[in-house]
Amino acid sequence: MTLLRILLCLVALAGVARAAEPQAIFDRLASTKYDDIEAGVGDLATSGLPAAADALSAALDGRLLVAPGKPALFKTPMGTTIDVATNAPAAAGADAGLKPVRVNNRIRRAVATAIGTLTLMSPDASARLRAAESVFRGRDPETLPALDKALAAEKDERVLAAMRRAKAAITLTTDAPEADKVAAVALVAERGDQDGLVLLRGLSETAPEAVKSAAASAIQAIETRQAMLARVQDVAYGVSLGSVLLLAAVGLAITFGVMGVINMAHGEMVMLGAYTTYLVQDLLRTFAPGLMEGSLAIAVPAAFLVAGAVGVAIERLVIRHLYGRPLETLLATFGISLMLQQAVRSIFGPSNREVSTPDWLSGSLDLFGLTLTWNRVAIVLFALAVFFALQLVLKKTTLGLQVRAVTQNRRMASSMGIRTDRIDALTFGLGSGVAGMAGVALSQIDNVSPNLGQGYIIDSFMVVVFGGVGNLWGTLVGALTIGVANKLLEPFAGAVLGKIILLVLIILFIQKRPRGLFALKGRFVDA
Amino acid sequence: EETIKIGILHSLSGTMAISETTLKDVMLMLIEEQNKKGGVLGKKLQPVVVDPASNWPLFAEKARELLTKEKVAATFGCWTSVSRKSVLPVFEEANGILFYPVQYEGEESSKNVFYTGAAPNQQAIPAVDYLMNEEGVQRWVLAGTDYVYPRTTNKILEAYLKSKGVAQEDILINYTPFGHSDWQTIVSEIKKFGSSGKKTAVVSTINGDANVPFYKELGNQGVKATDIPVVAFSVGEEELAGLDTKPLVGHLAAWNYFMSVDNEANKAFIEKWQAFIKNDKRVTNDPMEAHYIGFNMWVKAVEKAGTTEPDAVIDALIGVSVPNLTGGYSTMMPNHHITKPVLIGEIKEDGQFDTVFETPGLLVANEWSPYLEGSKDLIADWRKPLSCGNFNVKTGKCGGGAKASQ
Amino acid sequence: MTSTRLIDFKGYVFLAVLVAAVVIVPGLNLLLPADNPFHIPNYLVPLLGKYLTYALLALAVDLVWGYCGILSLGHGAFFALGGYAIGMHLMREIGPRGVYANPELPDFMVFLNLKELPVWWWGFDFFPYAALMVLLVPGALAFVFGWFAFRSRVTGVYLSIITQALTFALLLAFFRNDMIMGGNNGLTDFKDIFGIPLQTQGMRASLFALSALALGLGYLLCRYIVTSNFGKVLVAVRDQESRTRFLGYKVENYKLVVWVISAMMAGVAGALYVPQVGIINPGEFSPANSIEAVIWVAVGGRGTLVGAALGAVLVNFAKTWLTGAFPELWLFALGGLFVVVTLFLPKGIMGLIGSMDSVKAWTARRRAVAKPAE
Amino acid sequence: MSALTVSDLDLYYGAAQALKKVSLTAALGKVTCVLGRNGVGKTSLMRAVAGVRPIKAGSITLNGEAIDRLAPHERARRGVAFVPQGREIFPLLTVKENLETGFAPLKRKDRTVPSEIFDLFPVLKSMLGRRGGDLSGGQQQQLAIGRALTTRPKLLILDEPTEGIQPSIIKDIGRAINLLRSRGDMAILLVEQYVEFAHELADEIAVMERGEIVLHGPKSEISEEELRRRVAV
Amino acid sequence: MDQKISPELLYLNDVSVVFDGFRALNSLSLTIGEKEMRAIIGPNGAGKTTMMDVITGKTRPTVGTALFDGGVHDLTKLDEATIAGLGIGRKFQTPTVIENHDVETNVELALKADKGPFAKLFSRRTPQVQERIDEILERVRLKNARHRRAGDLSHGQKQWLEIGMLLAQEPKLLLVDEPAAGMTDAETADTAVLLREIAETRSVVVVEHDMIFVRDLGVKVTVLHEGSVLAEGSLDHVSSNERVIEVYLGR
Ligand SMILES: Nc1ncnc2c1ncn2[C@@H]1O[C@H](COP(=O)(O)OP(=O)(O)OP(=O)(O)O)[C@@H](O)[C@H]1O
Ligand SMILES: Nc1ncnc2c1ncn2[C@@H]1O[C@H](COP(=O)(O)OP(=O)(O)OP(=O)(O)O)[C@@H](O)[C@H]1O
Ligand SMILES: NC(N)=O
Ligand SMILES: [Mg+2]
Ligand SMILES: [Mg+2]
Repeated sequence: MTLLRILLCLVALAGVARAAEPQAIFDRLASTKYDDIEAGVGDLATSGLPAAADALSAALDGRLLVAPGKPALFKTPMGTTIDVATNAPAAAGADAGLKPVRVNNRIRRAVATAIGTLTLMSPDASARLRAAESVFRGRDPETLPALDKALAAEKDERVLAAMRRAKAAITLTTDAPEADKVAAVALVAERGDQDGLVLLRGLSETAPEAVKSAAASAIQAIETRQAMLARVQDVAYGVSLGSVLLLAAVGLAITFGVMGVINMAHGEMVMLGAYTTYLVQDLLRTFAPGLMEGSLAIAVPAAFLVAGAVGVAIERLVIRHLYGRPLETLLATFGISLMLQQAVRSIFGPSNREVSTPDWLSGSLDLFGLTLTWNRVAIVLFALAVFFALQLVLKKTTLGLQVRAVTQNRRMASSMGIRTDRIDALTFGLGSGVAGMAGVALSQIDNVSPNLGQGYIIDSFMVVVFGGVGNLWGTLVGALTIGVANKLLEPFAGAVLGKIILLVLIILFIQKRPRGLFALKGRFVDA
Repeated sequence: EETIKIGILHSLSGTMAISETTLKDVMLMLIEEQNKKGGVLGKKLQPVVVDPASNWPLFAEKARELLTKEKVAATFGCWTSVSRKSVLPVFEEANGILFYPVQYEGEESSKNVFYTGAAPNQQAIPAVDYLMNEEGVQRWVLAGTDYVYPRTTNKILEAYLKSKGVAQEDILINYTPFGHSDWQTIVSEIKKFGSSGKKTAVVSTINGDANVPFYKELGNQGVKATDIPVVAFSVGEEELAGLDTKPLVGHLAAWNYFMSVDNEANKAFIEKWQAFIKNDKRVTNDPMEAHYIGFNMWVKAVEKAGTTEPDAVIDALIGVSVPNLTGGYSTMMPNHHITKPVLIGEIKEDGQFDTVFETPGLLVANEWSPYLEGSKDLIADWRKPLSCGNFNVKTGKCGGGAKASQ
Repeated sequence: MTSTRLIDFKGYVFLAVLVAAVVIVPGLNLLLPADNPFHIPNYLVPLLGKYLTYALLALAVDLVWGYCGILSLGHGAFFALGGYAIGMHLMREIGPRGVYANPELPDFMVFLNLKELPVWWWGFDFFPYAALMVLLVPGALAFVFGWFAFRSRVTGVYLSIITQALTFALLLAFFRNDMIMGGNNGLTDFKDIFGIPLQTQGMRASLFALSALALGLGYLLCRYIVTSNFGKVLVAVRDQESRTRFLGYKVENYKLVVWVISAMMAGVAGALYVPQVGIINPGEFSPANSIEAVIWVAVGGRGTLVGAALGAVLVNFAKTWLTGAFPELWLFALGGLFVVVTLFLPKGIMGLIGSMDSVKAWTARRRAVAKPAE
Repeated sequence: MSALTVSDLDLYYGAAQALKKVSLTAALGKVTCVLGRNGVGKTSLMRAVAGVRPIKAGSITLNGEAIDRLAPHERARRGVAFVPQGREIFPLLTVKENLETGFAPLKRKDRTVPSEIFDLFPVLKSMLGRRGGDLSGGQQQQLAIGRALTTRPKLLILDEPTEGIQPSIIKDIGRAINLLRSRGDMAILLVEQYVEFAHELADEIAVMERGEIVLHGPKSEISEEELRRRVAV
Repeated sequence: MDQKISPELLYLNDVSVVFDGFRALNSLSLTIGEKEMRAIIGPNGAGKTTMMDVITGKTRPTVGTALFDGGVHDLTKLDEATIAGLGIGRKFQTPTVIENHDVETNVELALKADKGPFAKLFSRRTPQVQERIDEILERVRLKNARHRRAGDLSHGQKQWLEIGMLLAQEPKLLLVDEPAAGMTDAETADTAVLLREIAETRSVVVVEHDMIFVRDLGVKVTVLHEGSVLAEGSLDHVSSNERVIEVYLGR
């Protein structure tokens, strides 16, 4: 092994004398030193080999195979093996003894820049846009000739603008005339985002005064904009956190808020929903991989049914014996919560399960510089949808009226002809089912583990109580208020202190409004 | 038939069950295997499993039960530092033997504890070196869960970075509570901090449950490893198994072992593990290796001492050398910590790590950090005649009553 | 309805058991040789002592919950504060025996680069001061909290949830190293108290006896309260708070008095707990711990005092036993126990002891439920 | 022909017996009035018939069908409506919603609030949106009666319906009961303390004492004088 | 305000209570003198109970004055317990007793005494207290039920218990909301006797819908309607008032 290393070093040393010979490039790529590999990537990009671009992107996935002294090969995504030097299929078995090029983040960056240069002339406009972007990031003066050529040929306005900015970025690193640089600063500043800032802030100390002052004012402008955005962003984060809280709490607003069951097993219903998502994805992966993108759409009703069914079972077996003894529901549901956690732990194991995010929910939406991740946006919308659907069920259907009648006076409701046991089971099932749906959403942003529920139970009770027990609107407003307050505090106080402050604020607030935000008023309240 | 009892003190329920249950299983496997080889000193080993349920005082209670009721010859257990701190007095009082398999903050050396996880210099510092040298990082975010291990590690790192000329304004320290799940603000802060024009990296001592939402948020906000790499000390294969790793490719972790390490010993270990747990998808990780090493060391020491009597075994353990799973040998040093290689890996799409750097040799643990004021003059050496976990080389005295040999 | 005698039959039995425990447990532990079948092994003594401190905490919870209807989901906070107060004393007792051998500062302070003792640590080297703080710190917190909450008429779940918020906030605060209270690791590695090592069997036996004594006194105090006219008002407050006001009772004052007493009892329980388990850390503030304390009371029988103590001991004994005997299944057993108790023993274990008809009561209730709603 | 037949009813609260071998009938188109001093078991009897309290022994039949094993909601579906003592309004439901709880045993097409309820108790109409719990005591009593009528009962149980109601409305209630009786499709079981009112309305009278019926017969056989004597202290 | 600015025991002036726009009391003015008994009648929803809520501190008036004891105490600023302590006792429309205490204890809790927590902490039931309880239970005919759980009483028994509790309080002013509801005619008459006895030494405000009972009381009657006074005078006087007949008595 040591022998091999020495050998490799020798080969690498030999390659230092920069040669554009393909074999020398391949030998560099075969080195174990990232310095050599990085150089090899640059060489390959400028080598003019027709296969260079494909070979480079193959390198990112470990499909570019090299060994010192041997011709480099790459595998296409279809699996055919191509000789880099000739861009023709390689002989069978030619890959014996070859190893993938070592990549780390540095190499990945180098490859991205290199590919960028190579695809500047791609017929696909979006590829050219991406290329311009990576040239912007790479800022490698060696790409300038290629960029100039591309600029001359470019027709698309957007790509053109991007290329100009890329050129400006490079200009700033070269010793171009002062005027060019000042113009370049203006172009870069156009972006107005953090990448622009990176570039401008990174301008060397030795840059001419005029350039520096232009950059300084550009930085100033971008920063002001960013600072303003930051506040808006905080509120957006708060709304997003608030919706997570809302989702987690809204089921509890039914089982606890409406039915009066101190439901310590609520978190476990959320957890069951998350595990249902995992199961749905697992089944789809094996039986219908084509439907994976729609896994969440399947998981939502599935989770509702699973958690709802468990809820109905709990209600029928345990809770129904406890009406009129609300405090004892605490004890029983606590016991149920322990059992459910352990059951899931026994079945699925104690560790996290992987729930993947469909592509349509990955990534983020850029709204005037505001970054909103798609899954968060989706959660906000989902939470609101669940909320209003529930509101509709409770306010506009017979079920809703009967639920409220039963919880206010079970005996009288029965005398009125309401089938209280059915209503109880349905209501508890509904609350549990909604908690299950929350689990689907939470599986996108949190651990899917047996402890998932424990992480939300305290917050959920806090939200329901803060908002005012028995009032769904209170839960909505409570969740959003706590979410936004939390996110506004966090940048100043830090996450830990912020949370402490928030808890103290809640305690103080309850002194002012002892029955929560949306307190029930009226003579019956403490009659 | 006479047996030798081995205590297994890992949480099987509560928040830590996620990490610790695996360690219980790996111990059962190691014991079963040893028994197949005929046990130790001609006696079979008998595992005694208890569940301290992620509850720190319960750890102490269970430790006492293992030591005084079950009379175990050695115990393998604990994950969090607080659980170790909780059982430490019990082990010292009852003169038991504890093998602690997790990377920790150092600043401790007990006669009765053998630390098979990494001390800060065996994990954190090489990782920072790598980022500085390989990626040219100049600006650092030290993000951690708000407790002692991250705080200590970050303190050491801060001192280290400053000694390397990093300016105060190029270091951002951020703490979050256990189980923190909303990372929006912090990730965007990291992005902002990383937009200064200097290459920025995140050193994460975020622990446990909080990691999954943290990485999910990183992925969603598009923080790519090529822009702002994150190097973590508490994220291993087991944690990645619960994550969609596609968006995380290239982020790093520093450990002393990766499942992807390519050698015969490791391959055999993985095979045995997957057969034992009856699941060919189960991964292995660093603390598992630590238990593997610790257990083999114990076996060897008992055989050397010819008895399981604690004092004899404790003495015999020092200097014991056993193969680790990365292709070398680890040795129990007089400070009760072991020698380890440091591996830096980048996350791959399949949830494994691609080793991008490995220290050329094995590192000896600095249980007392040279970067901290109070401890830079301390050393631990449990060989006679010093027999001291915190010997002050300046004053020439062994501090701390219970820590000194009694 | 509670019987009005200060000590009723159950009380005599309870106190007798405690007295017996004080004699028997240390006696069998210290006097008999280890191989004697009646020898109580060393590890059991602090374990049983711990149960007794939990029982005292349960009494405190039962006093406010069972008799005054205040469901505290934050009593663990008072317990922990009492524990921290004594823990601070024990830390100071370590003196120069810490790992950094600093005569003045506990190890974690050396480690945090502190040069001198923070103000709030002053005086804790002096035992009477620490002992006073065991009562005063939880008492003062309870007073301030209760003063506002009861005056604002925060009741029911609203009160429960803000007590939970209180303990949760303290949990996070004590986690922070900046609090200089030992952060997540808390205070540990204690050496001795009054110069006597904590690890000696004599010390353990004494702590056990002291816990039993505290539990006995706590019980008598609670009995005194609930059998006095004050106790009758408490029950009235619990059942018909508003009506009680119209009878001329300032409900908030009643609640405040009983709340502060209860918090102090919890503080004493915590103070006795810490030297026996050897560690106090922020985990004790976790809301789950407080909920557990409520569960003990419910299991034993709310509003029965003896039941609360019994519940605490039984649940914790079950936990000790099950986590060792069935490490992988014990949550099923414990969770199942809770469900079964609620379903079959509506008045907890004391209900079972109180009347053997509970099975009959259960069937009757089942019928009542199965048929007409009640 | 009696719509309701109660025979040999025993009812206990714990160990205390509240009803002892109580038998009673109530016929369609008739008002059967139960009187008695405080605590003699009138309410207990009504609860037993409505099904909110389990009985120990005896039988209850409605139009020939045994209903004593049925849950209250099933009795409601068979036409039993209950106006309990103490009103038991749903405090957080509005007046309208309180009335609509009476829809539960009805077919979908019948689910309307009979307009006669508002003729009888005009105040309810003006307070449809107010929460039941906010109403005054008398208003709640009116609501409770209205709510029972919404179910179109065959057996209407009224436990002291005039309690807390202003004189003019008591008169209205009397007129309403007369009207309902005159329709002939409903049996009315009425508990009353107010002898004059009871005697005026009743067709049949039952007097209770310590859990037992001590006097039972048509009004014509029982003078108001005797009644007064029976229920005196 | 040491000086008694008004000879009246209870002085309500221009009191209005508005709930979400609904005026339950509308500029109500009313005075009750020492040892006066007053009957208050009026349609359901007229505001009779709300008026009692205002006097006992349960409801704060939107505007208006409510003074007690010759103007010494401003009732709108005091809480329920303090007002009760001043000597205003109340029987609720729907009987409310301490359900989980026995009948005896209910009376005991109501007894006039120092009601501070420390006083109660150091006191137990004395023979004198027991005597007083017995006396009251005798009067409300609940002696046989003395050890029963108050929650288990029948409706009428609870009414009596509440009256007993009111007696125990020995208040200067008794507010009695519908005492006869759910009582037999004989009991109603007895209640009237009891109230007349009480009124010899204290002031009493009685709300009732039972005209026979009101007649038995033989006192000045105030008719409330829509939150204010509609008529005042002897029963005969008010019952001949056309408006009173129209809105309240009926034809
Ligand atoms: N829930 C209960 N638990 C125990 N005993 C009860 C309960 N309800 C009523 N009782 C008792 O049963 C007996 C009958 O009560 P019931 O309510 O039927 O009387 P009533 O004739 O309706 O009296 P009233 O005229 O006062 O309403 C009374 O002695 C009462 O105390
Ligand atoms: N909290 C409230 N919100 C809305 N309306 C209310 C509230 N409290 C009382 N009201 C209304 O105020 C009016 C007065 O009620 P109050 O109970 O004082 O009447 P009352 O004179 O006692 O009647 P009754 O003779 O029926 O007992 C009623 O119309 C009632 O509906
Ligand atoms: N030691 C740790 N990772 O807590
Ligand atoms: Mg009745
Ligand atoms: Mg009224």
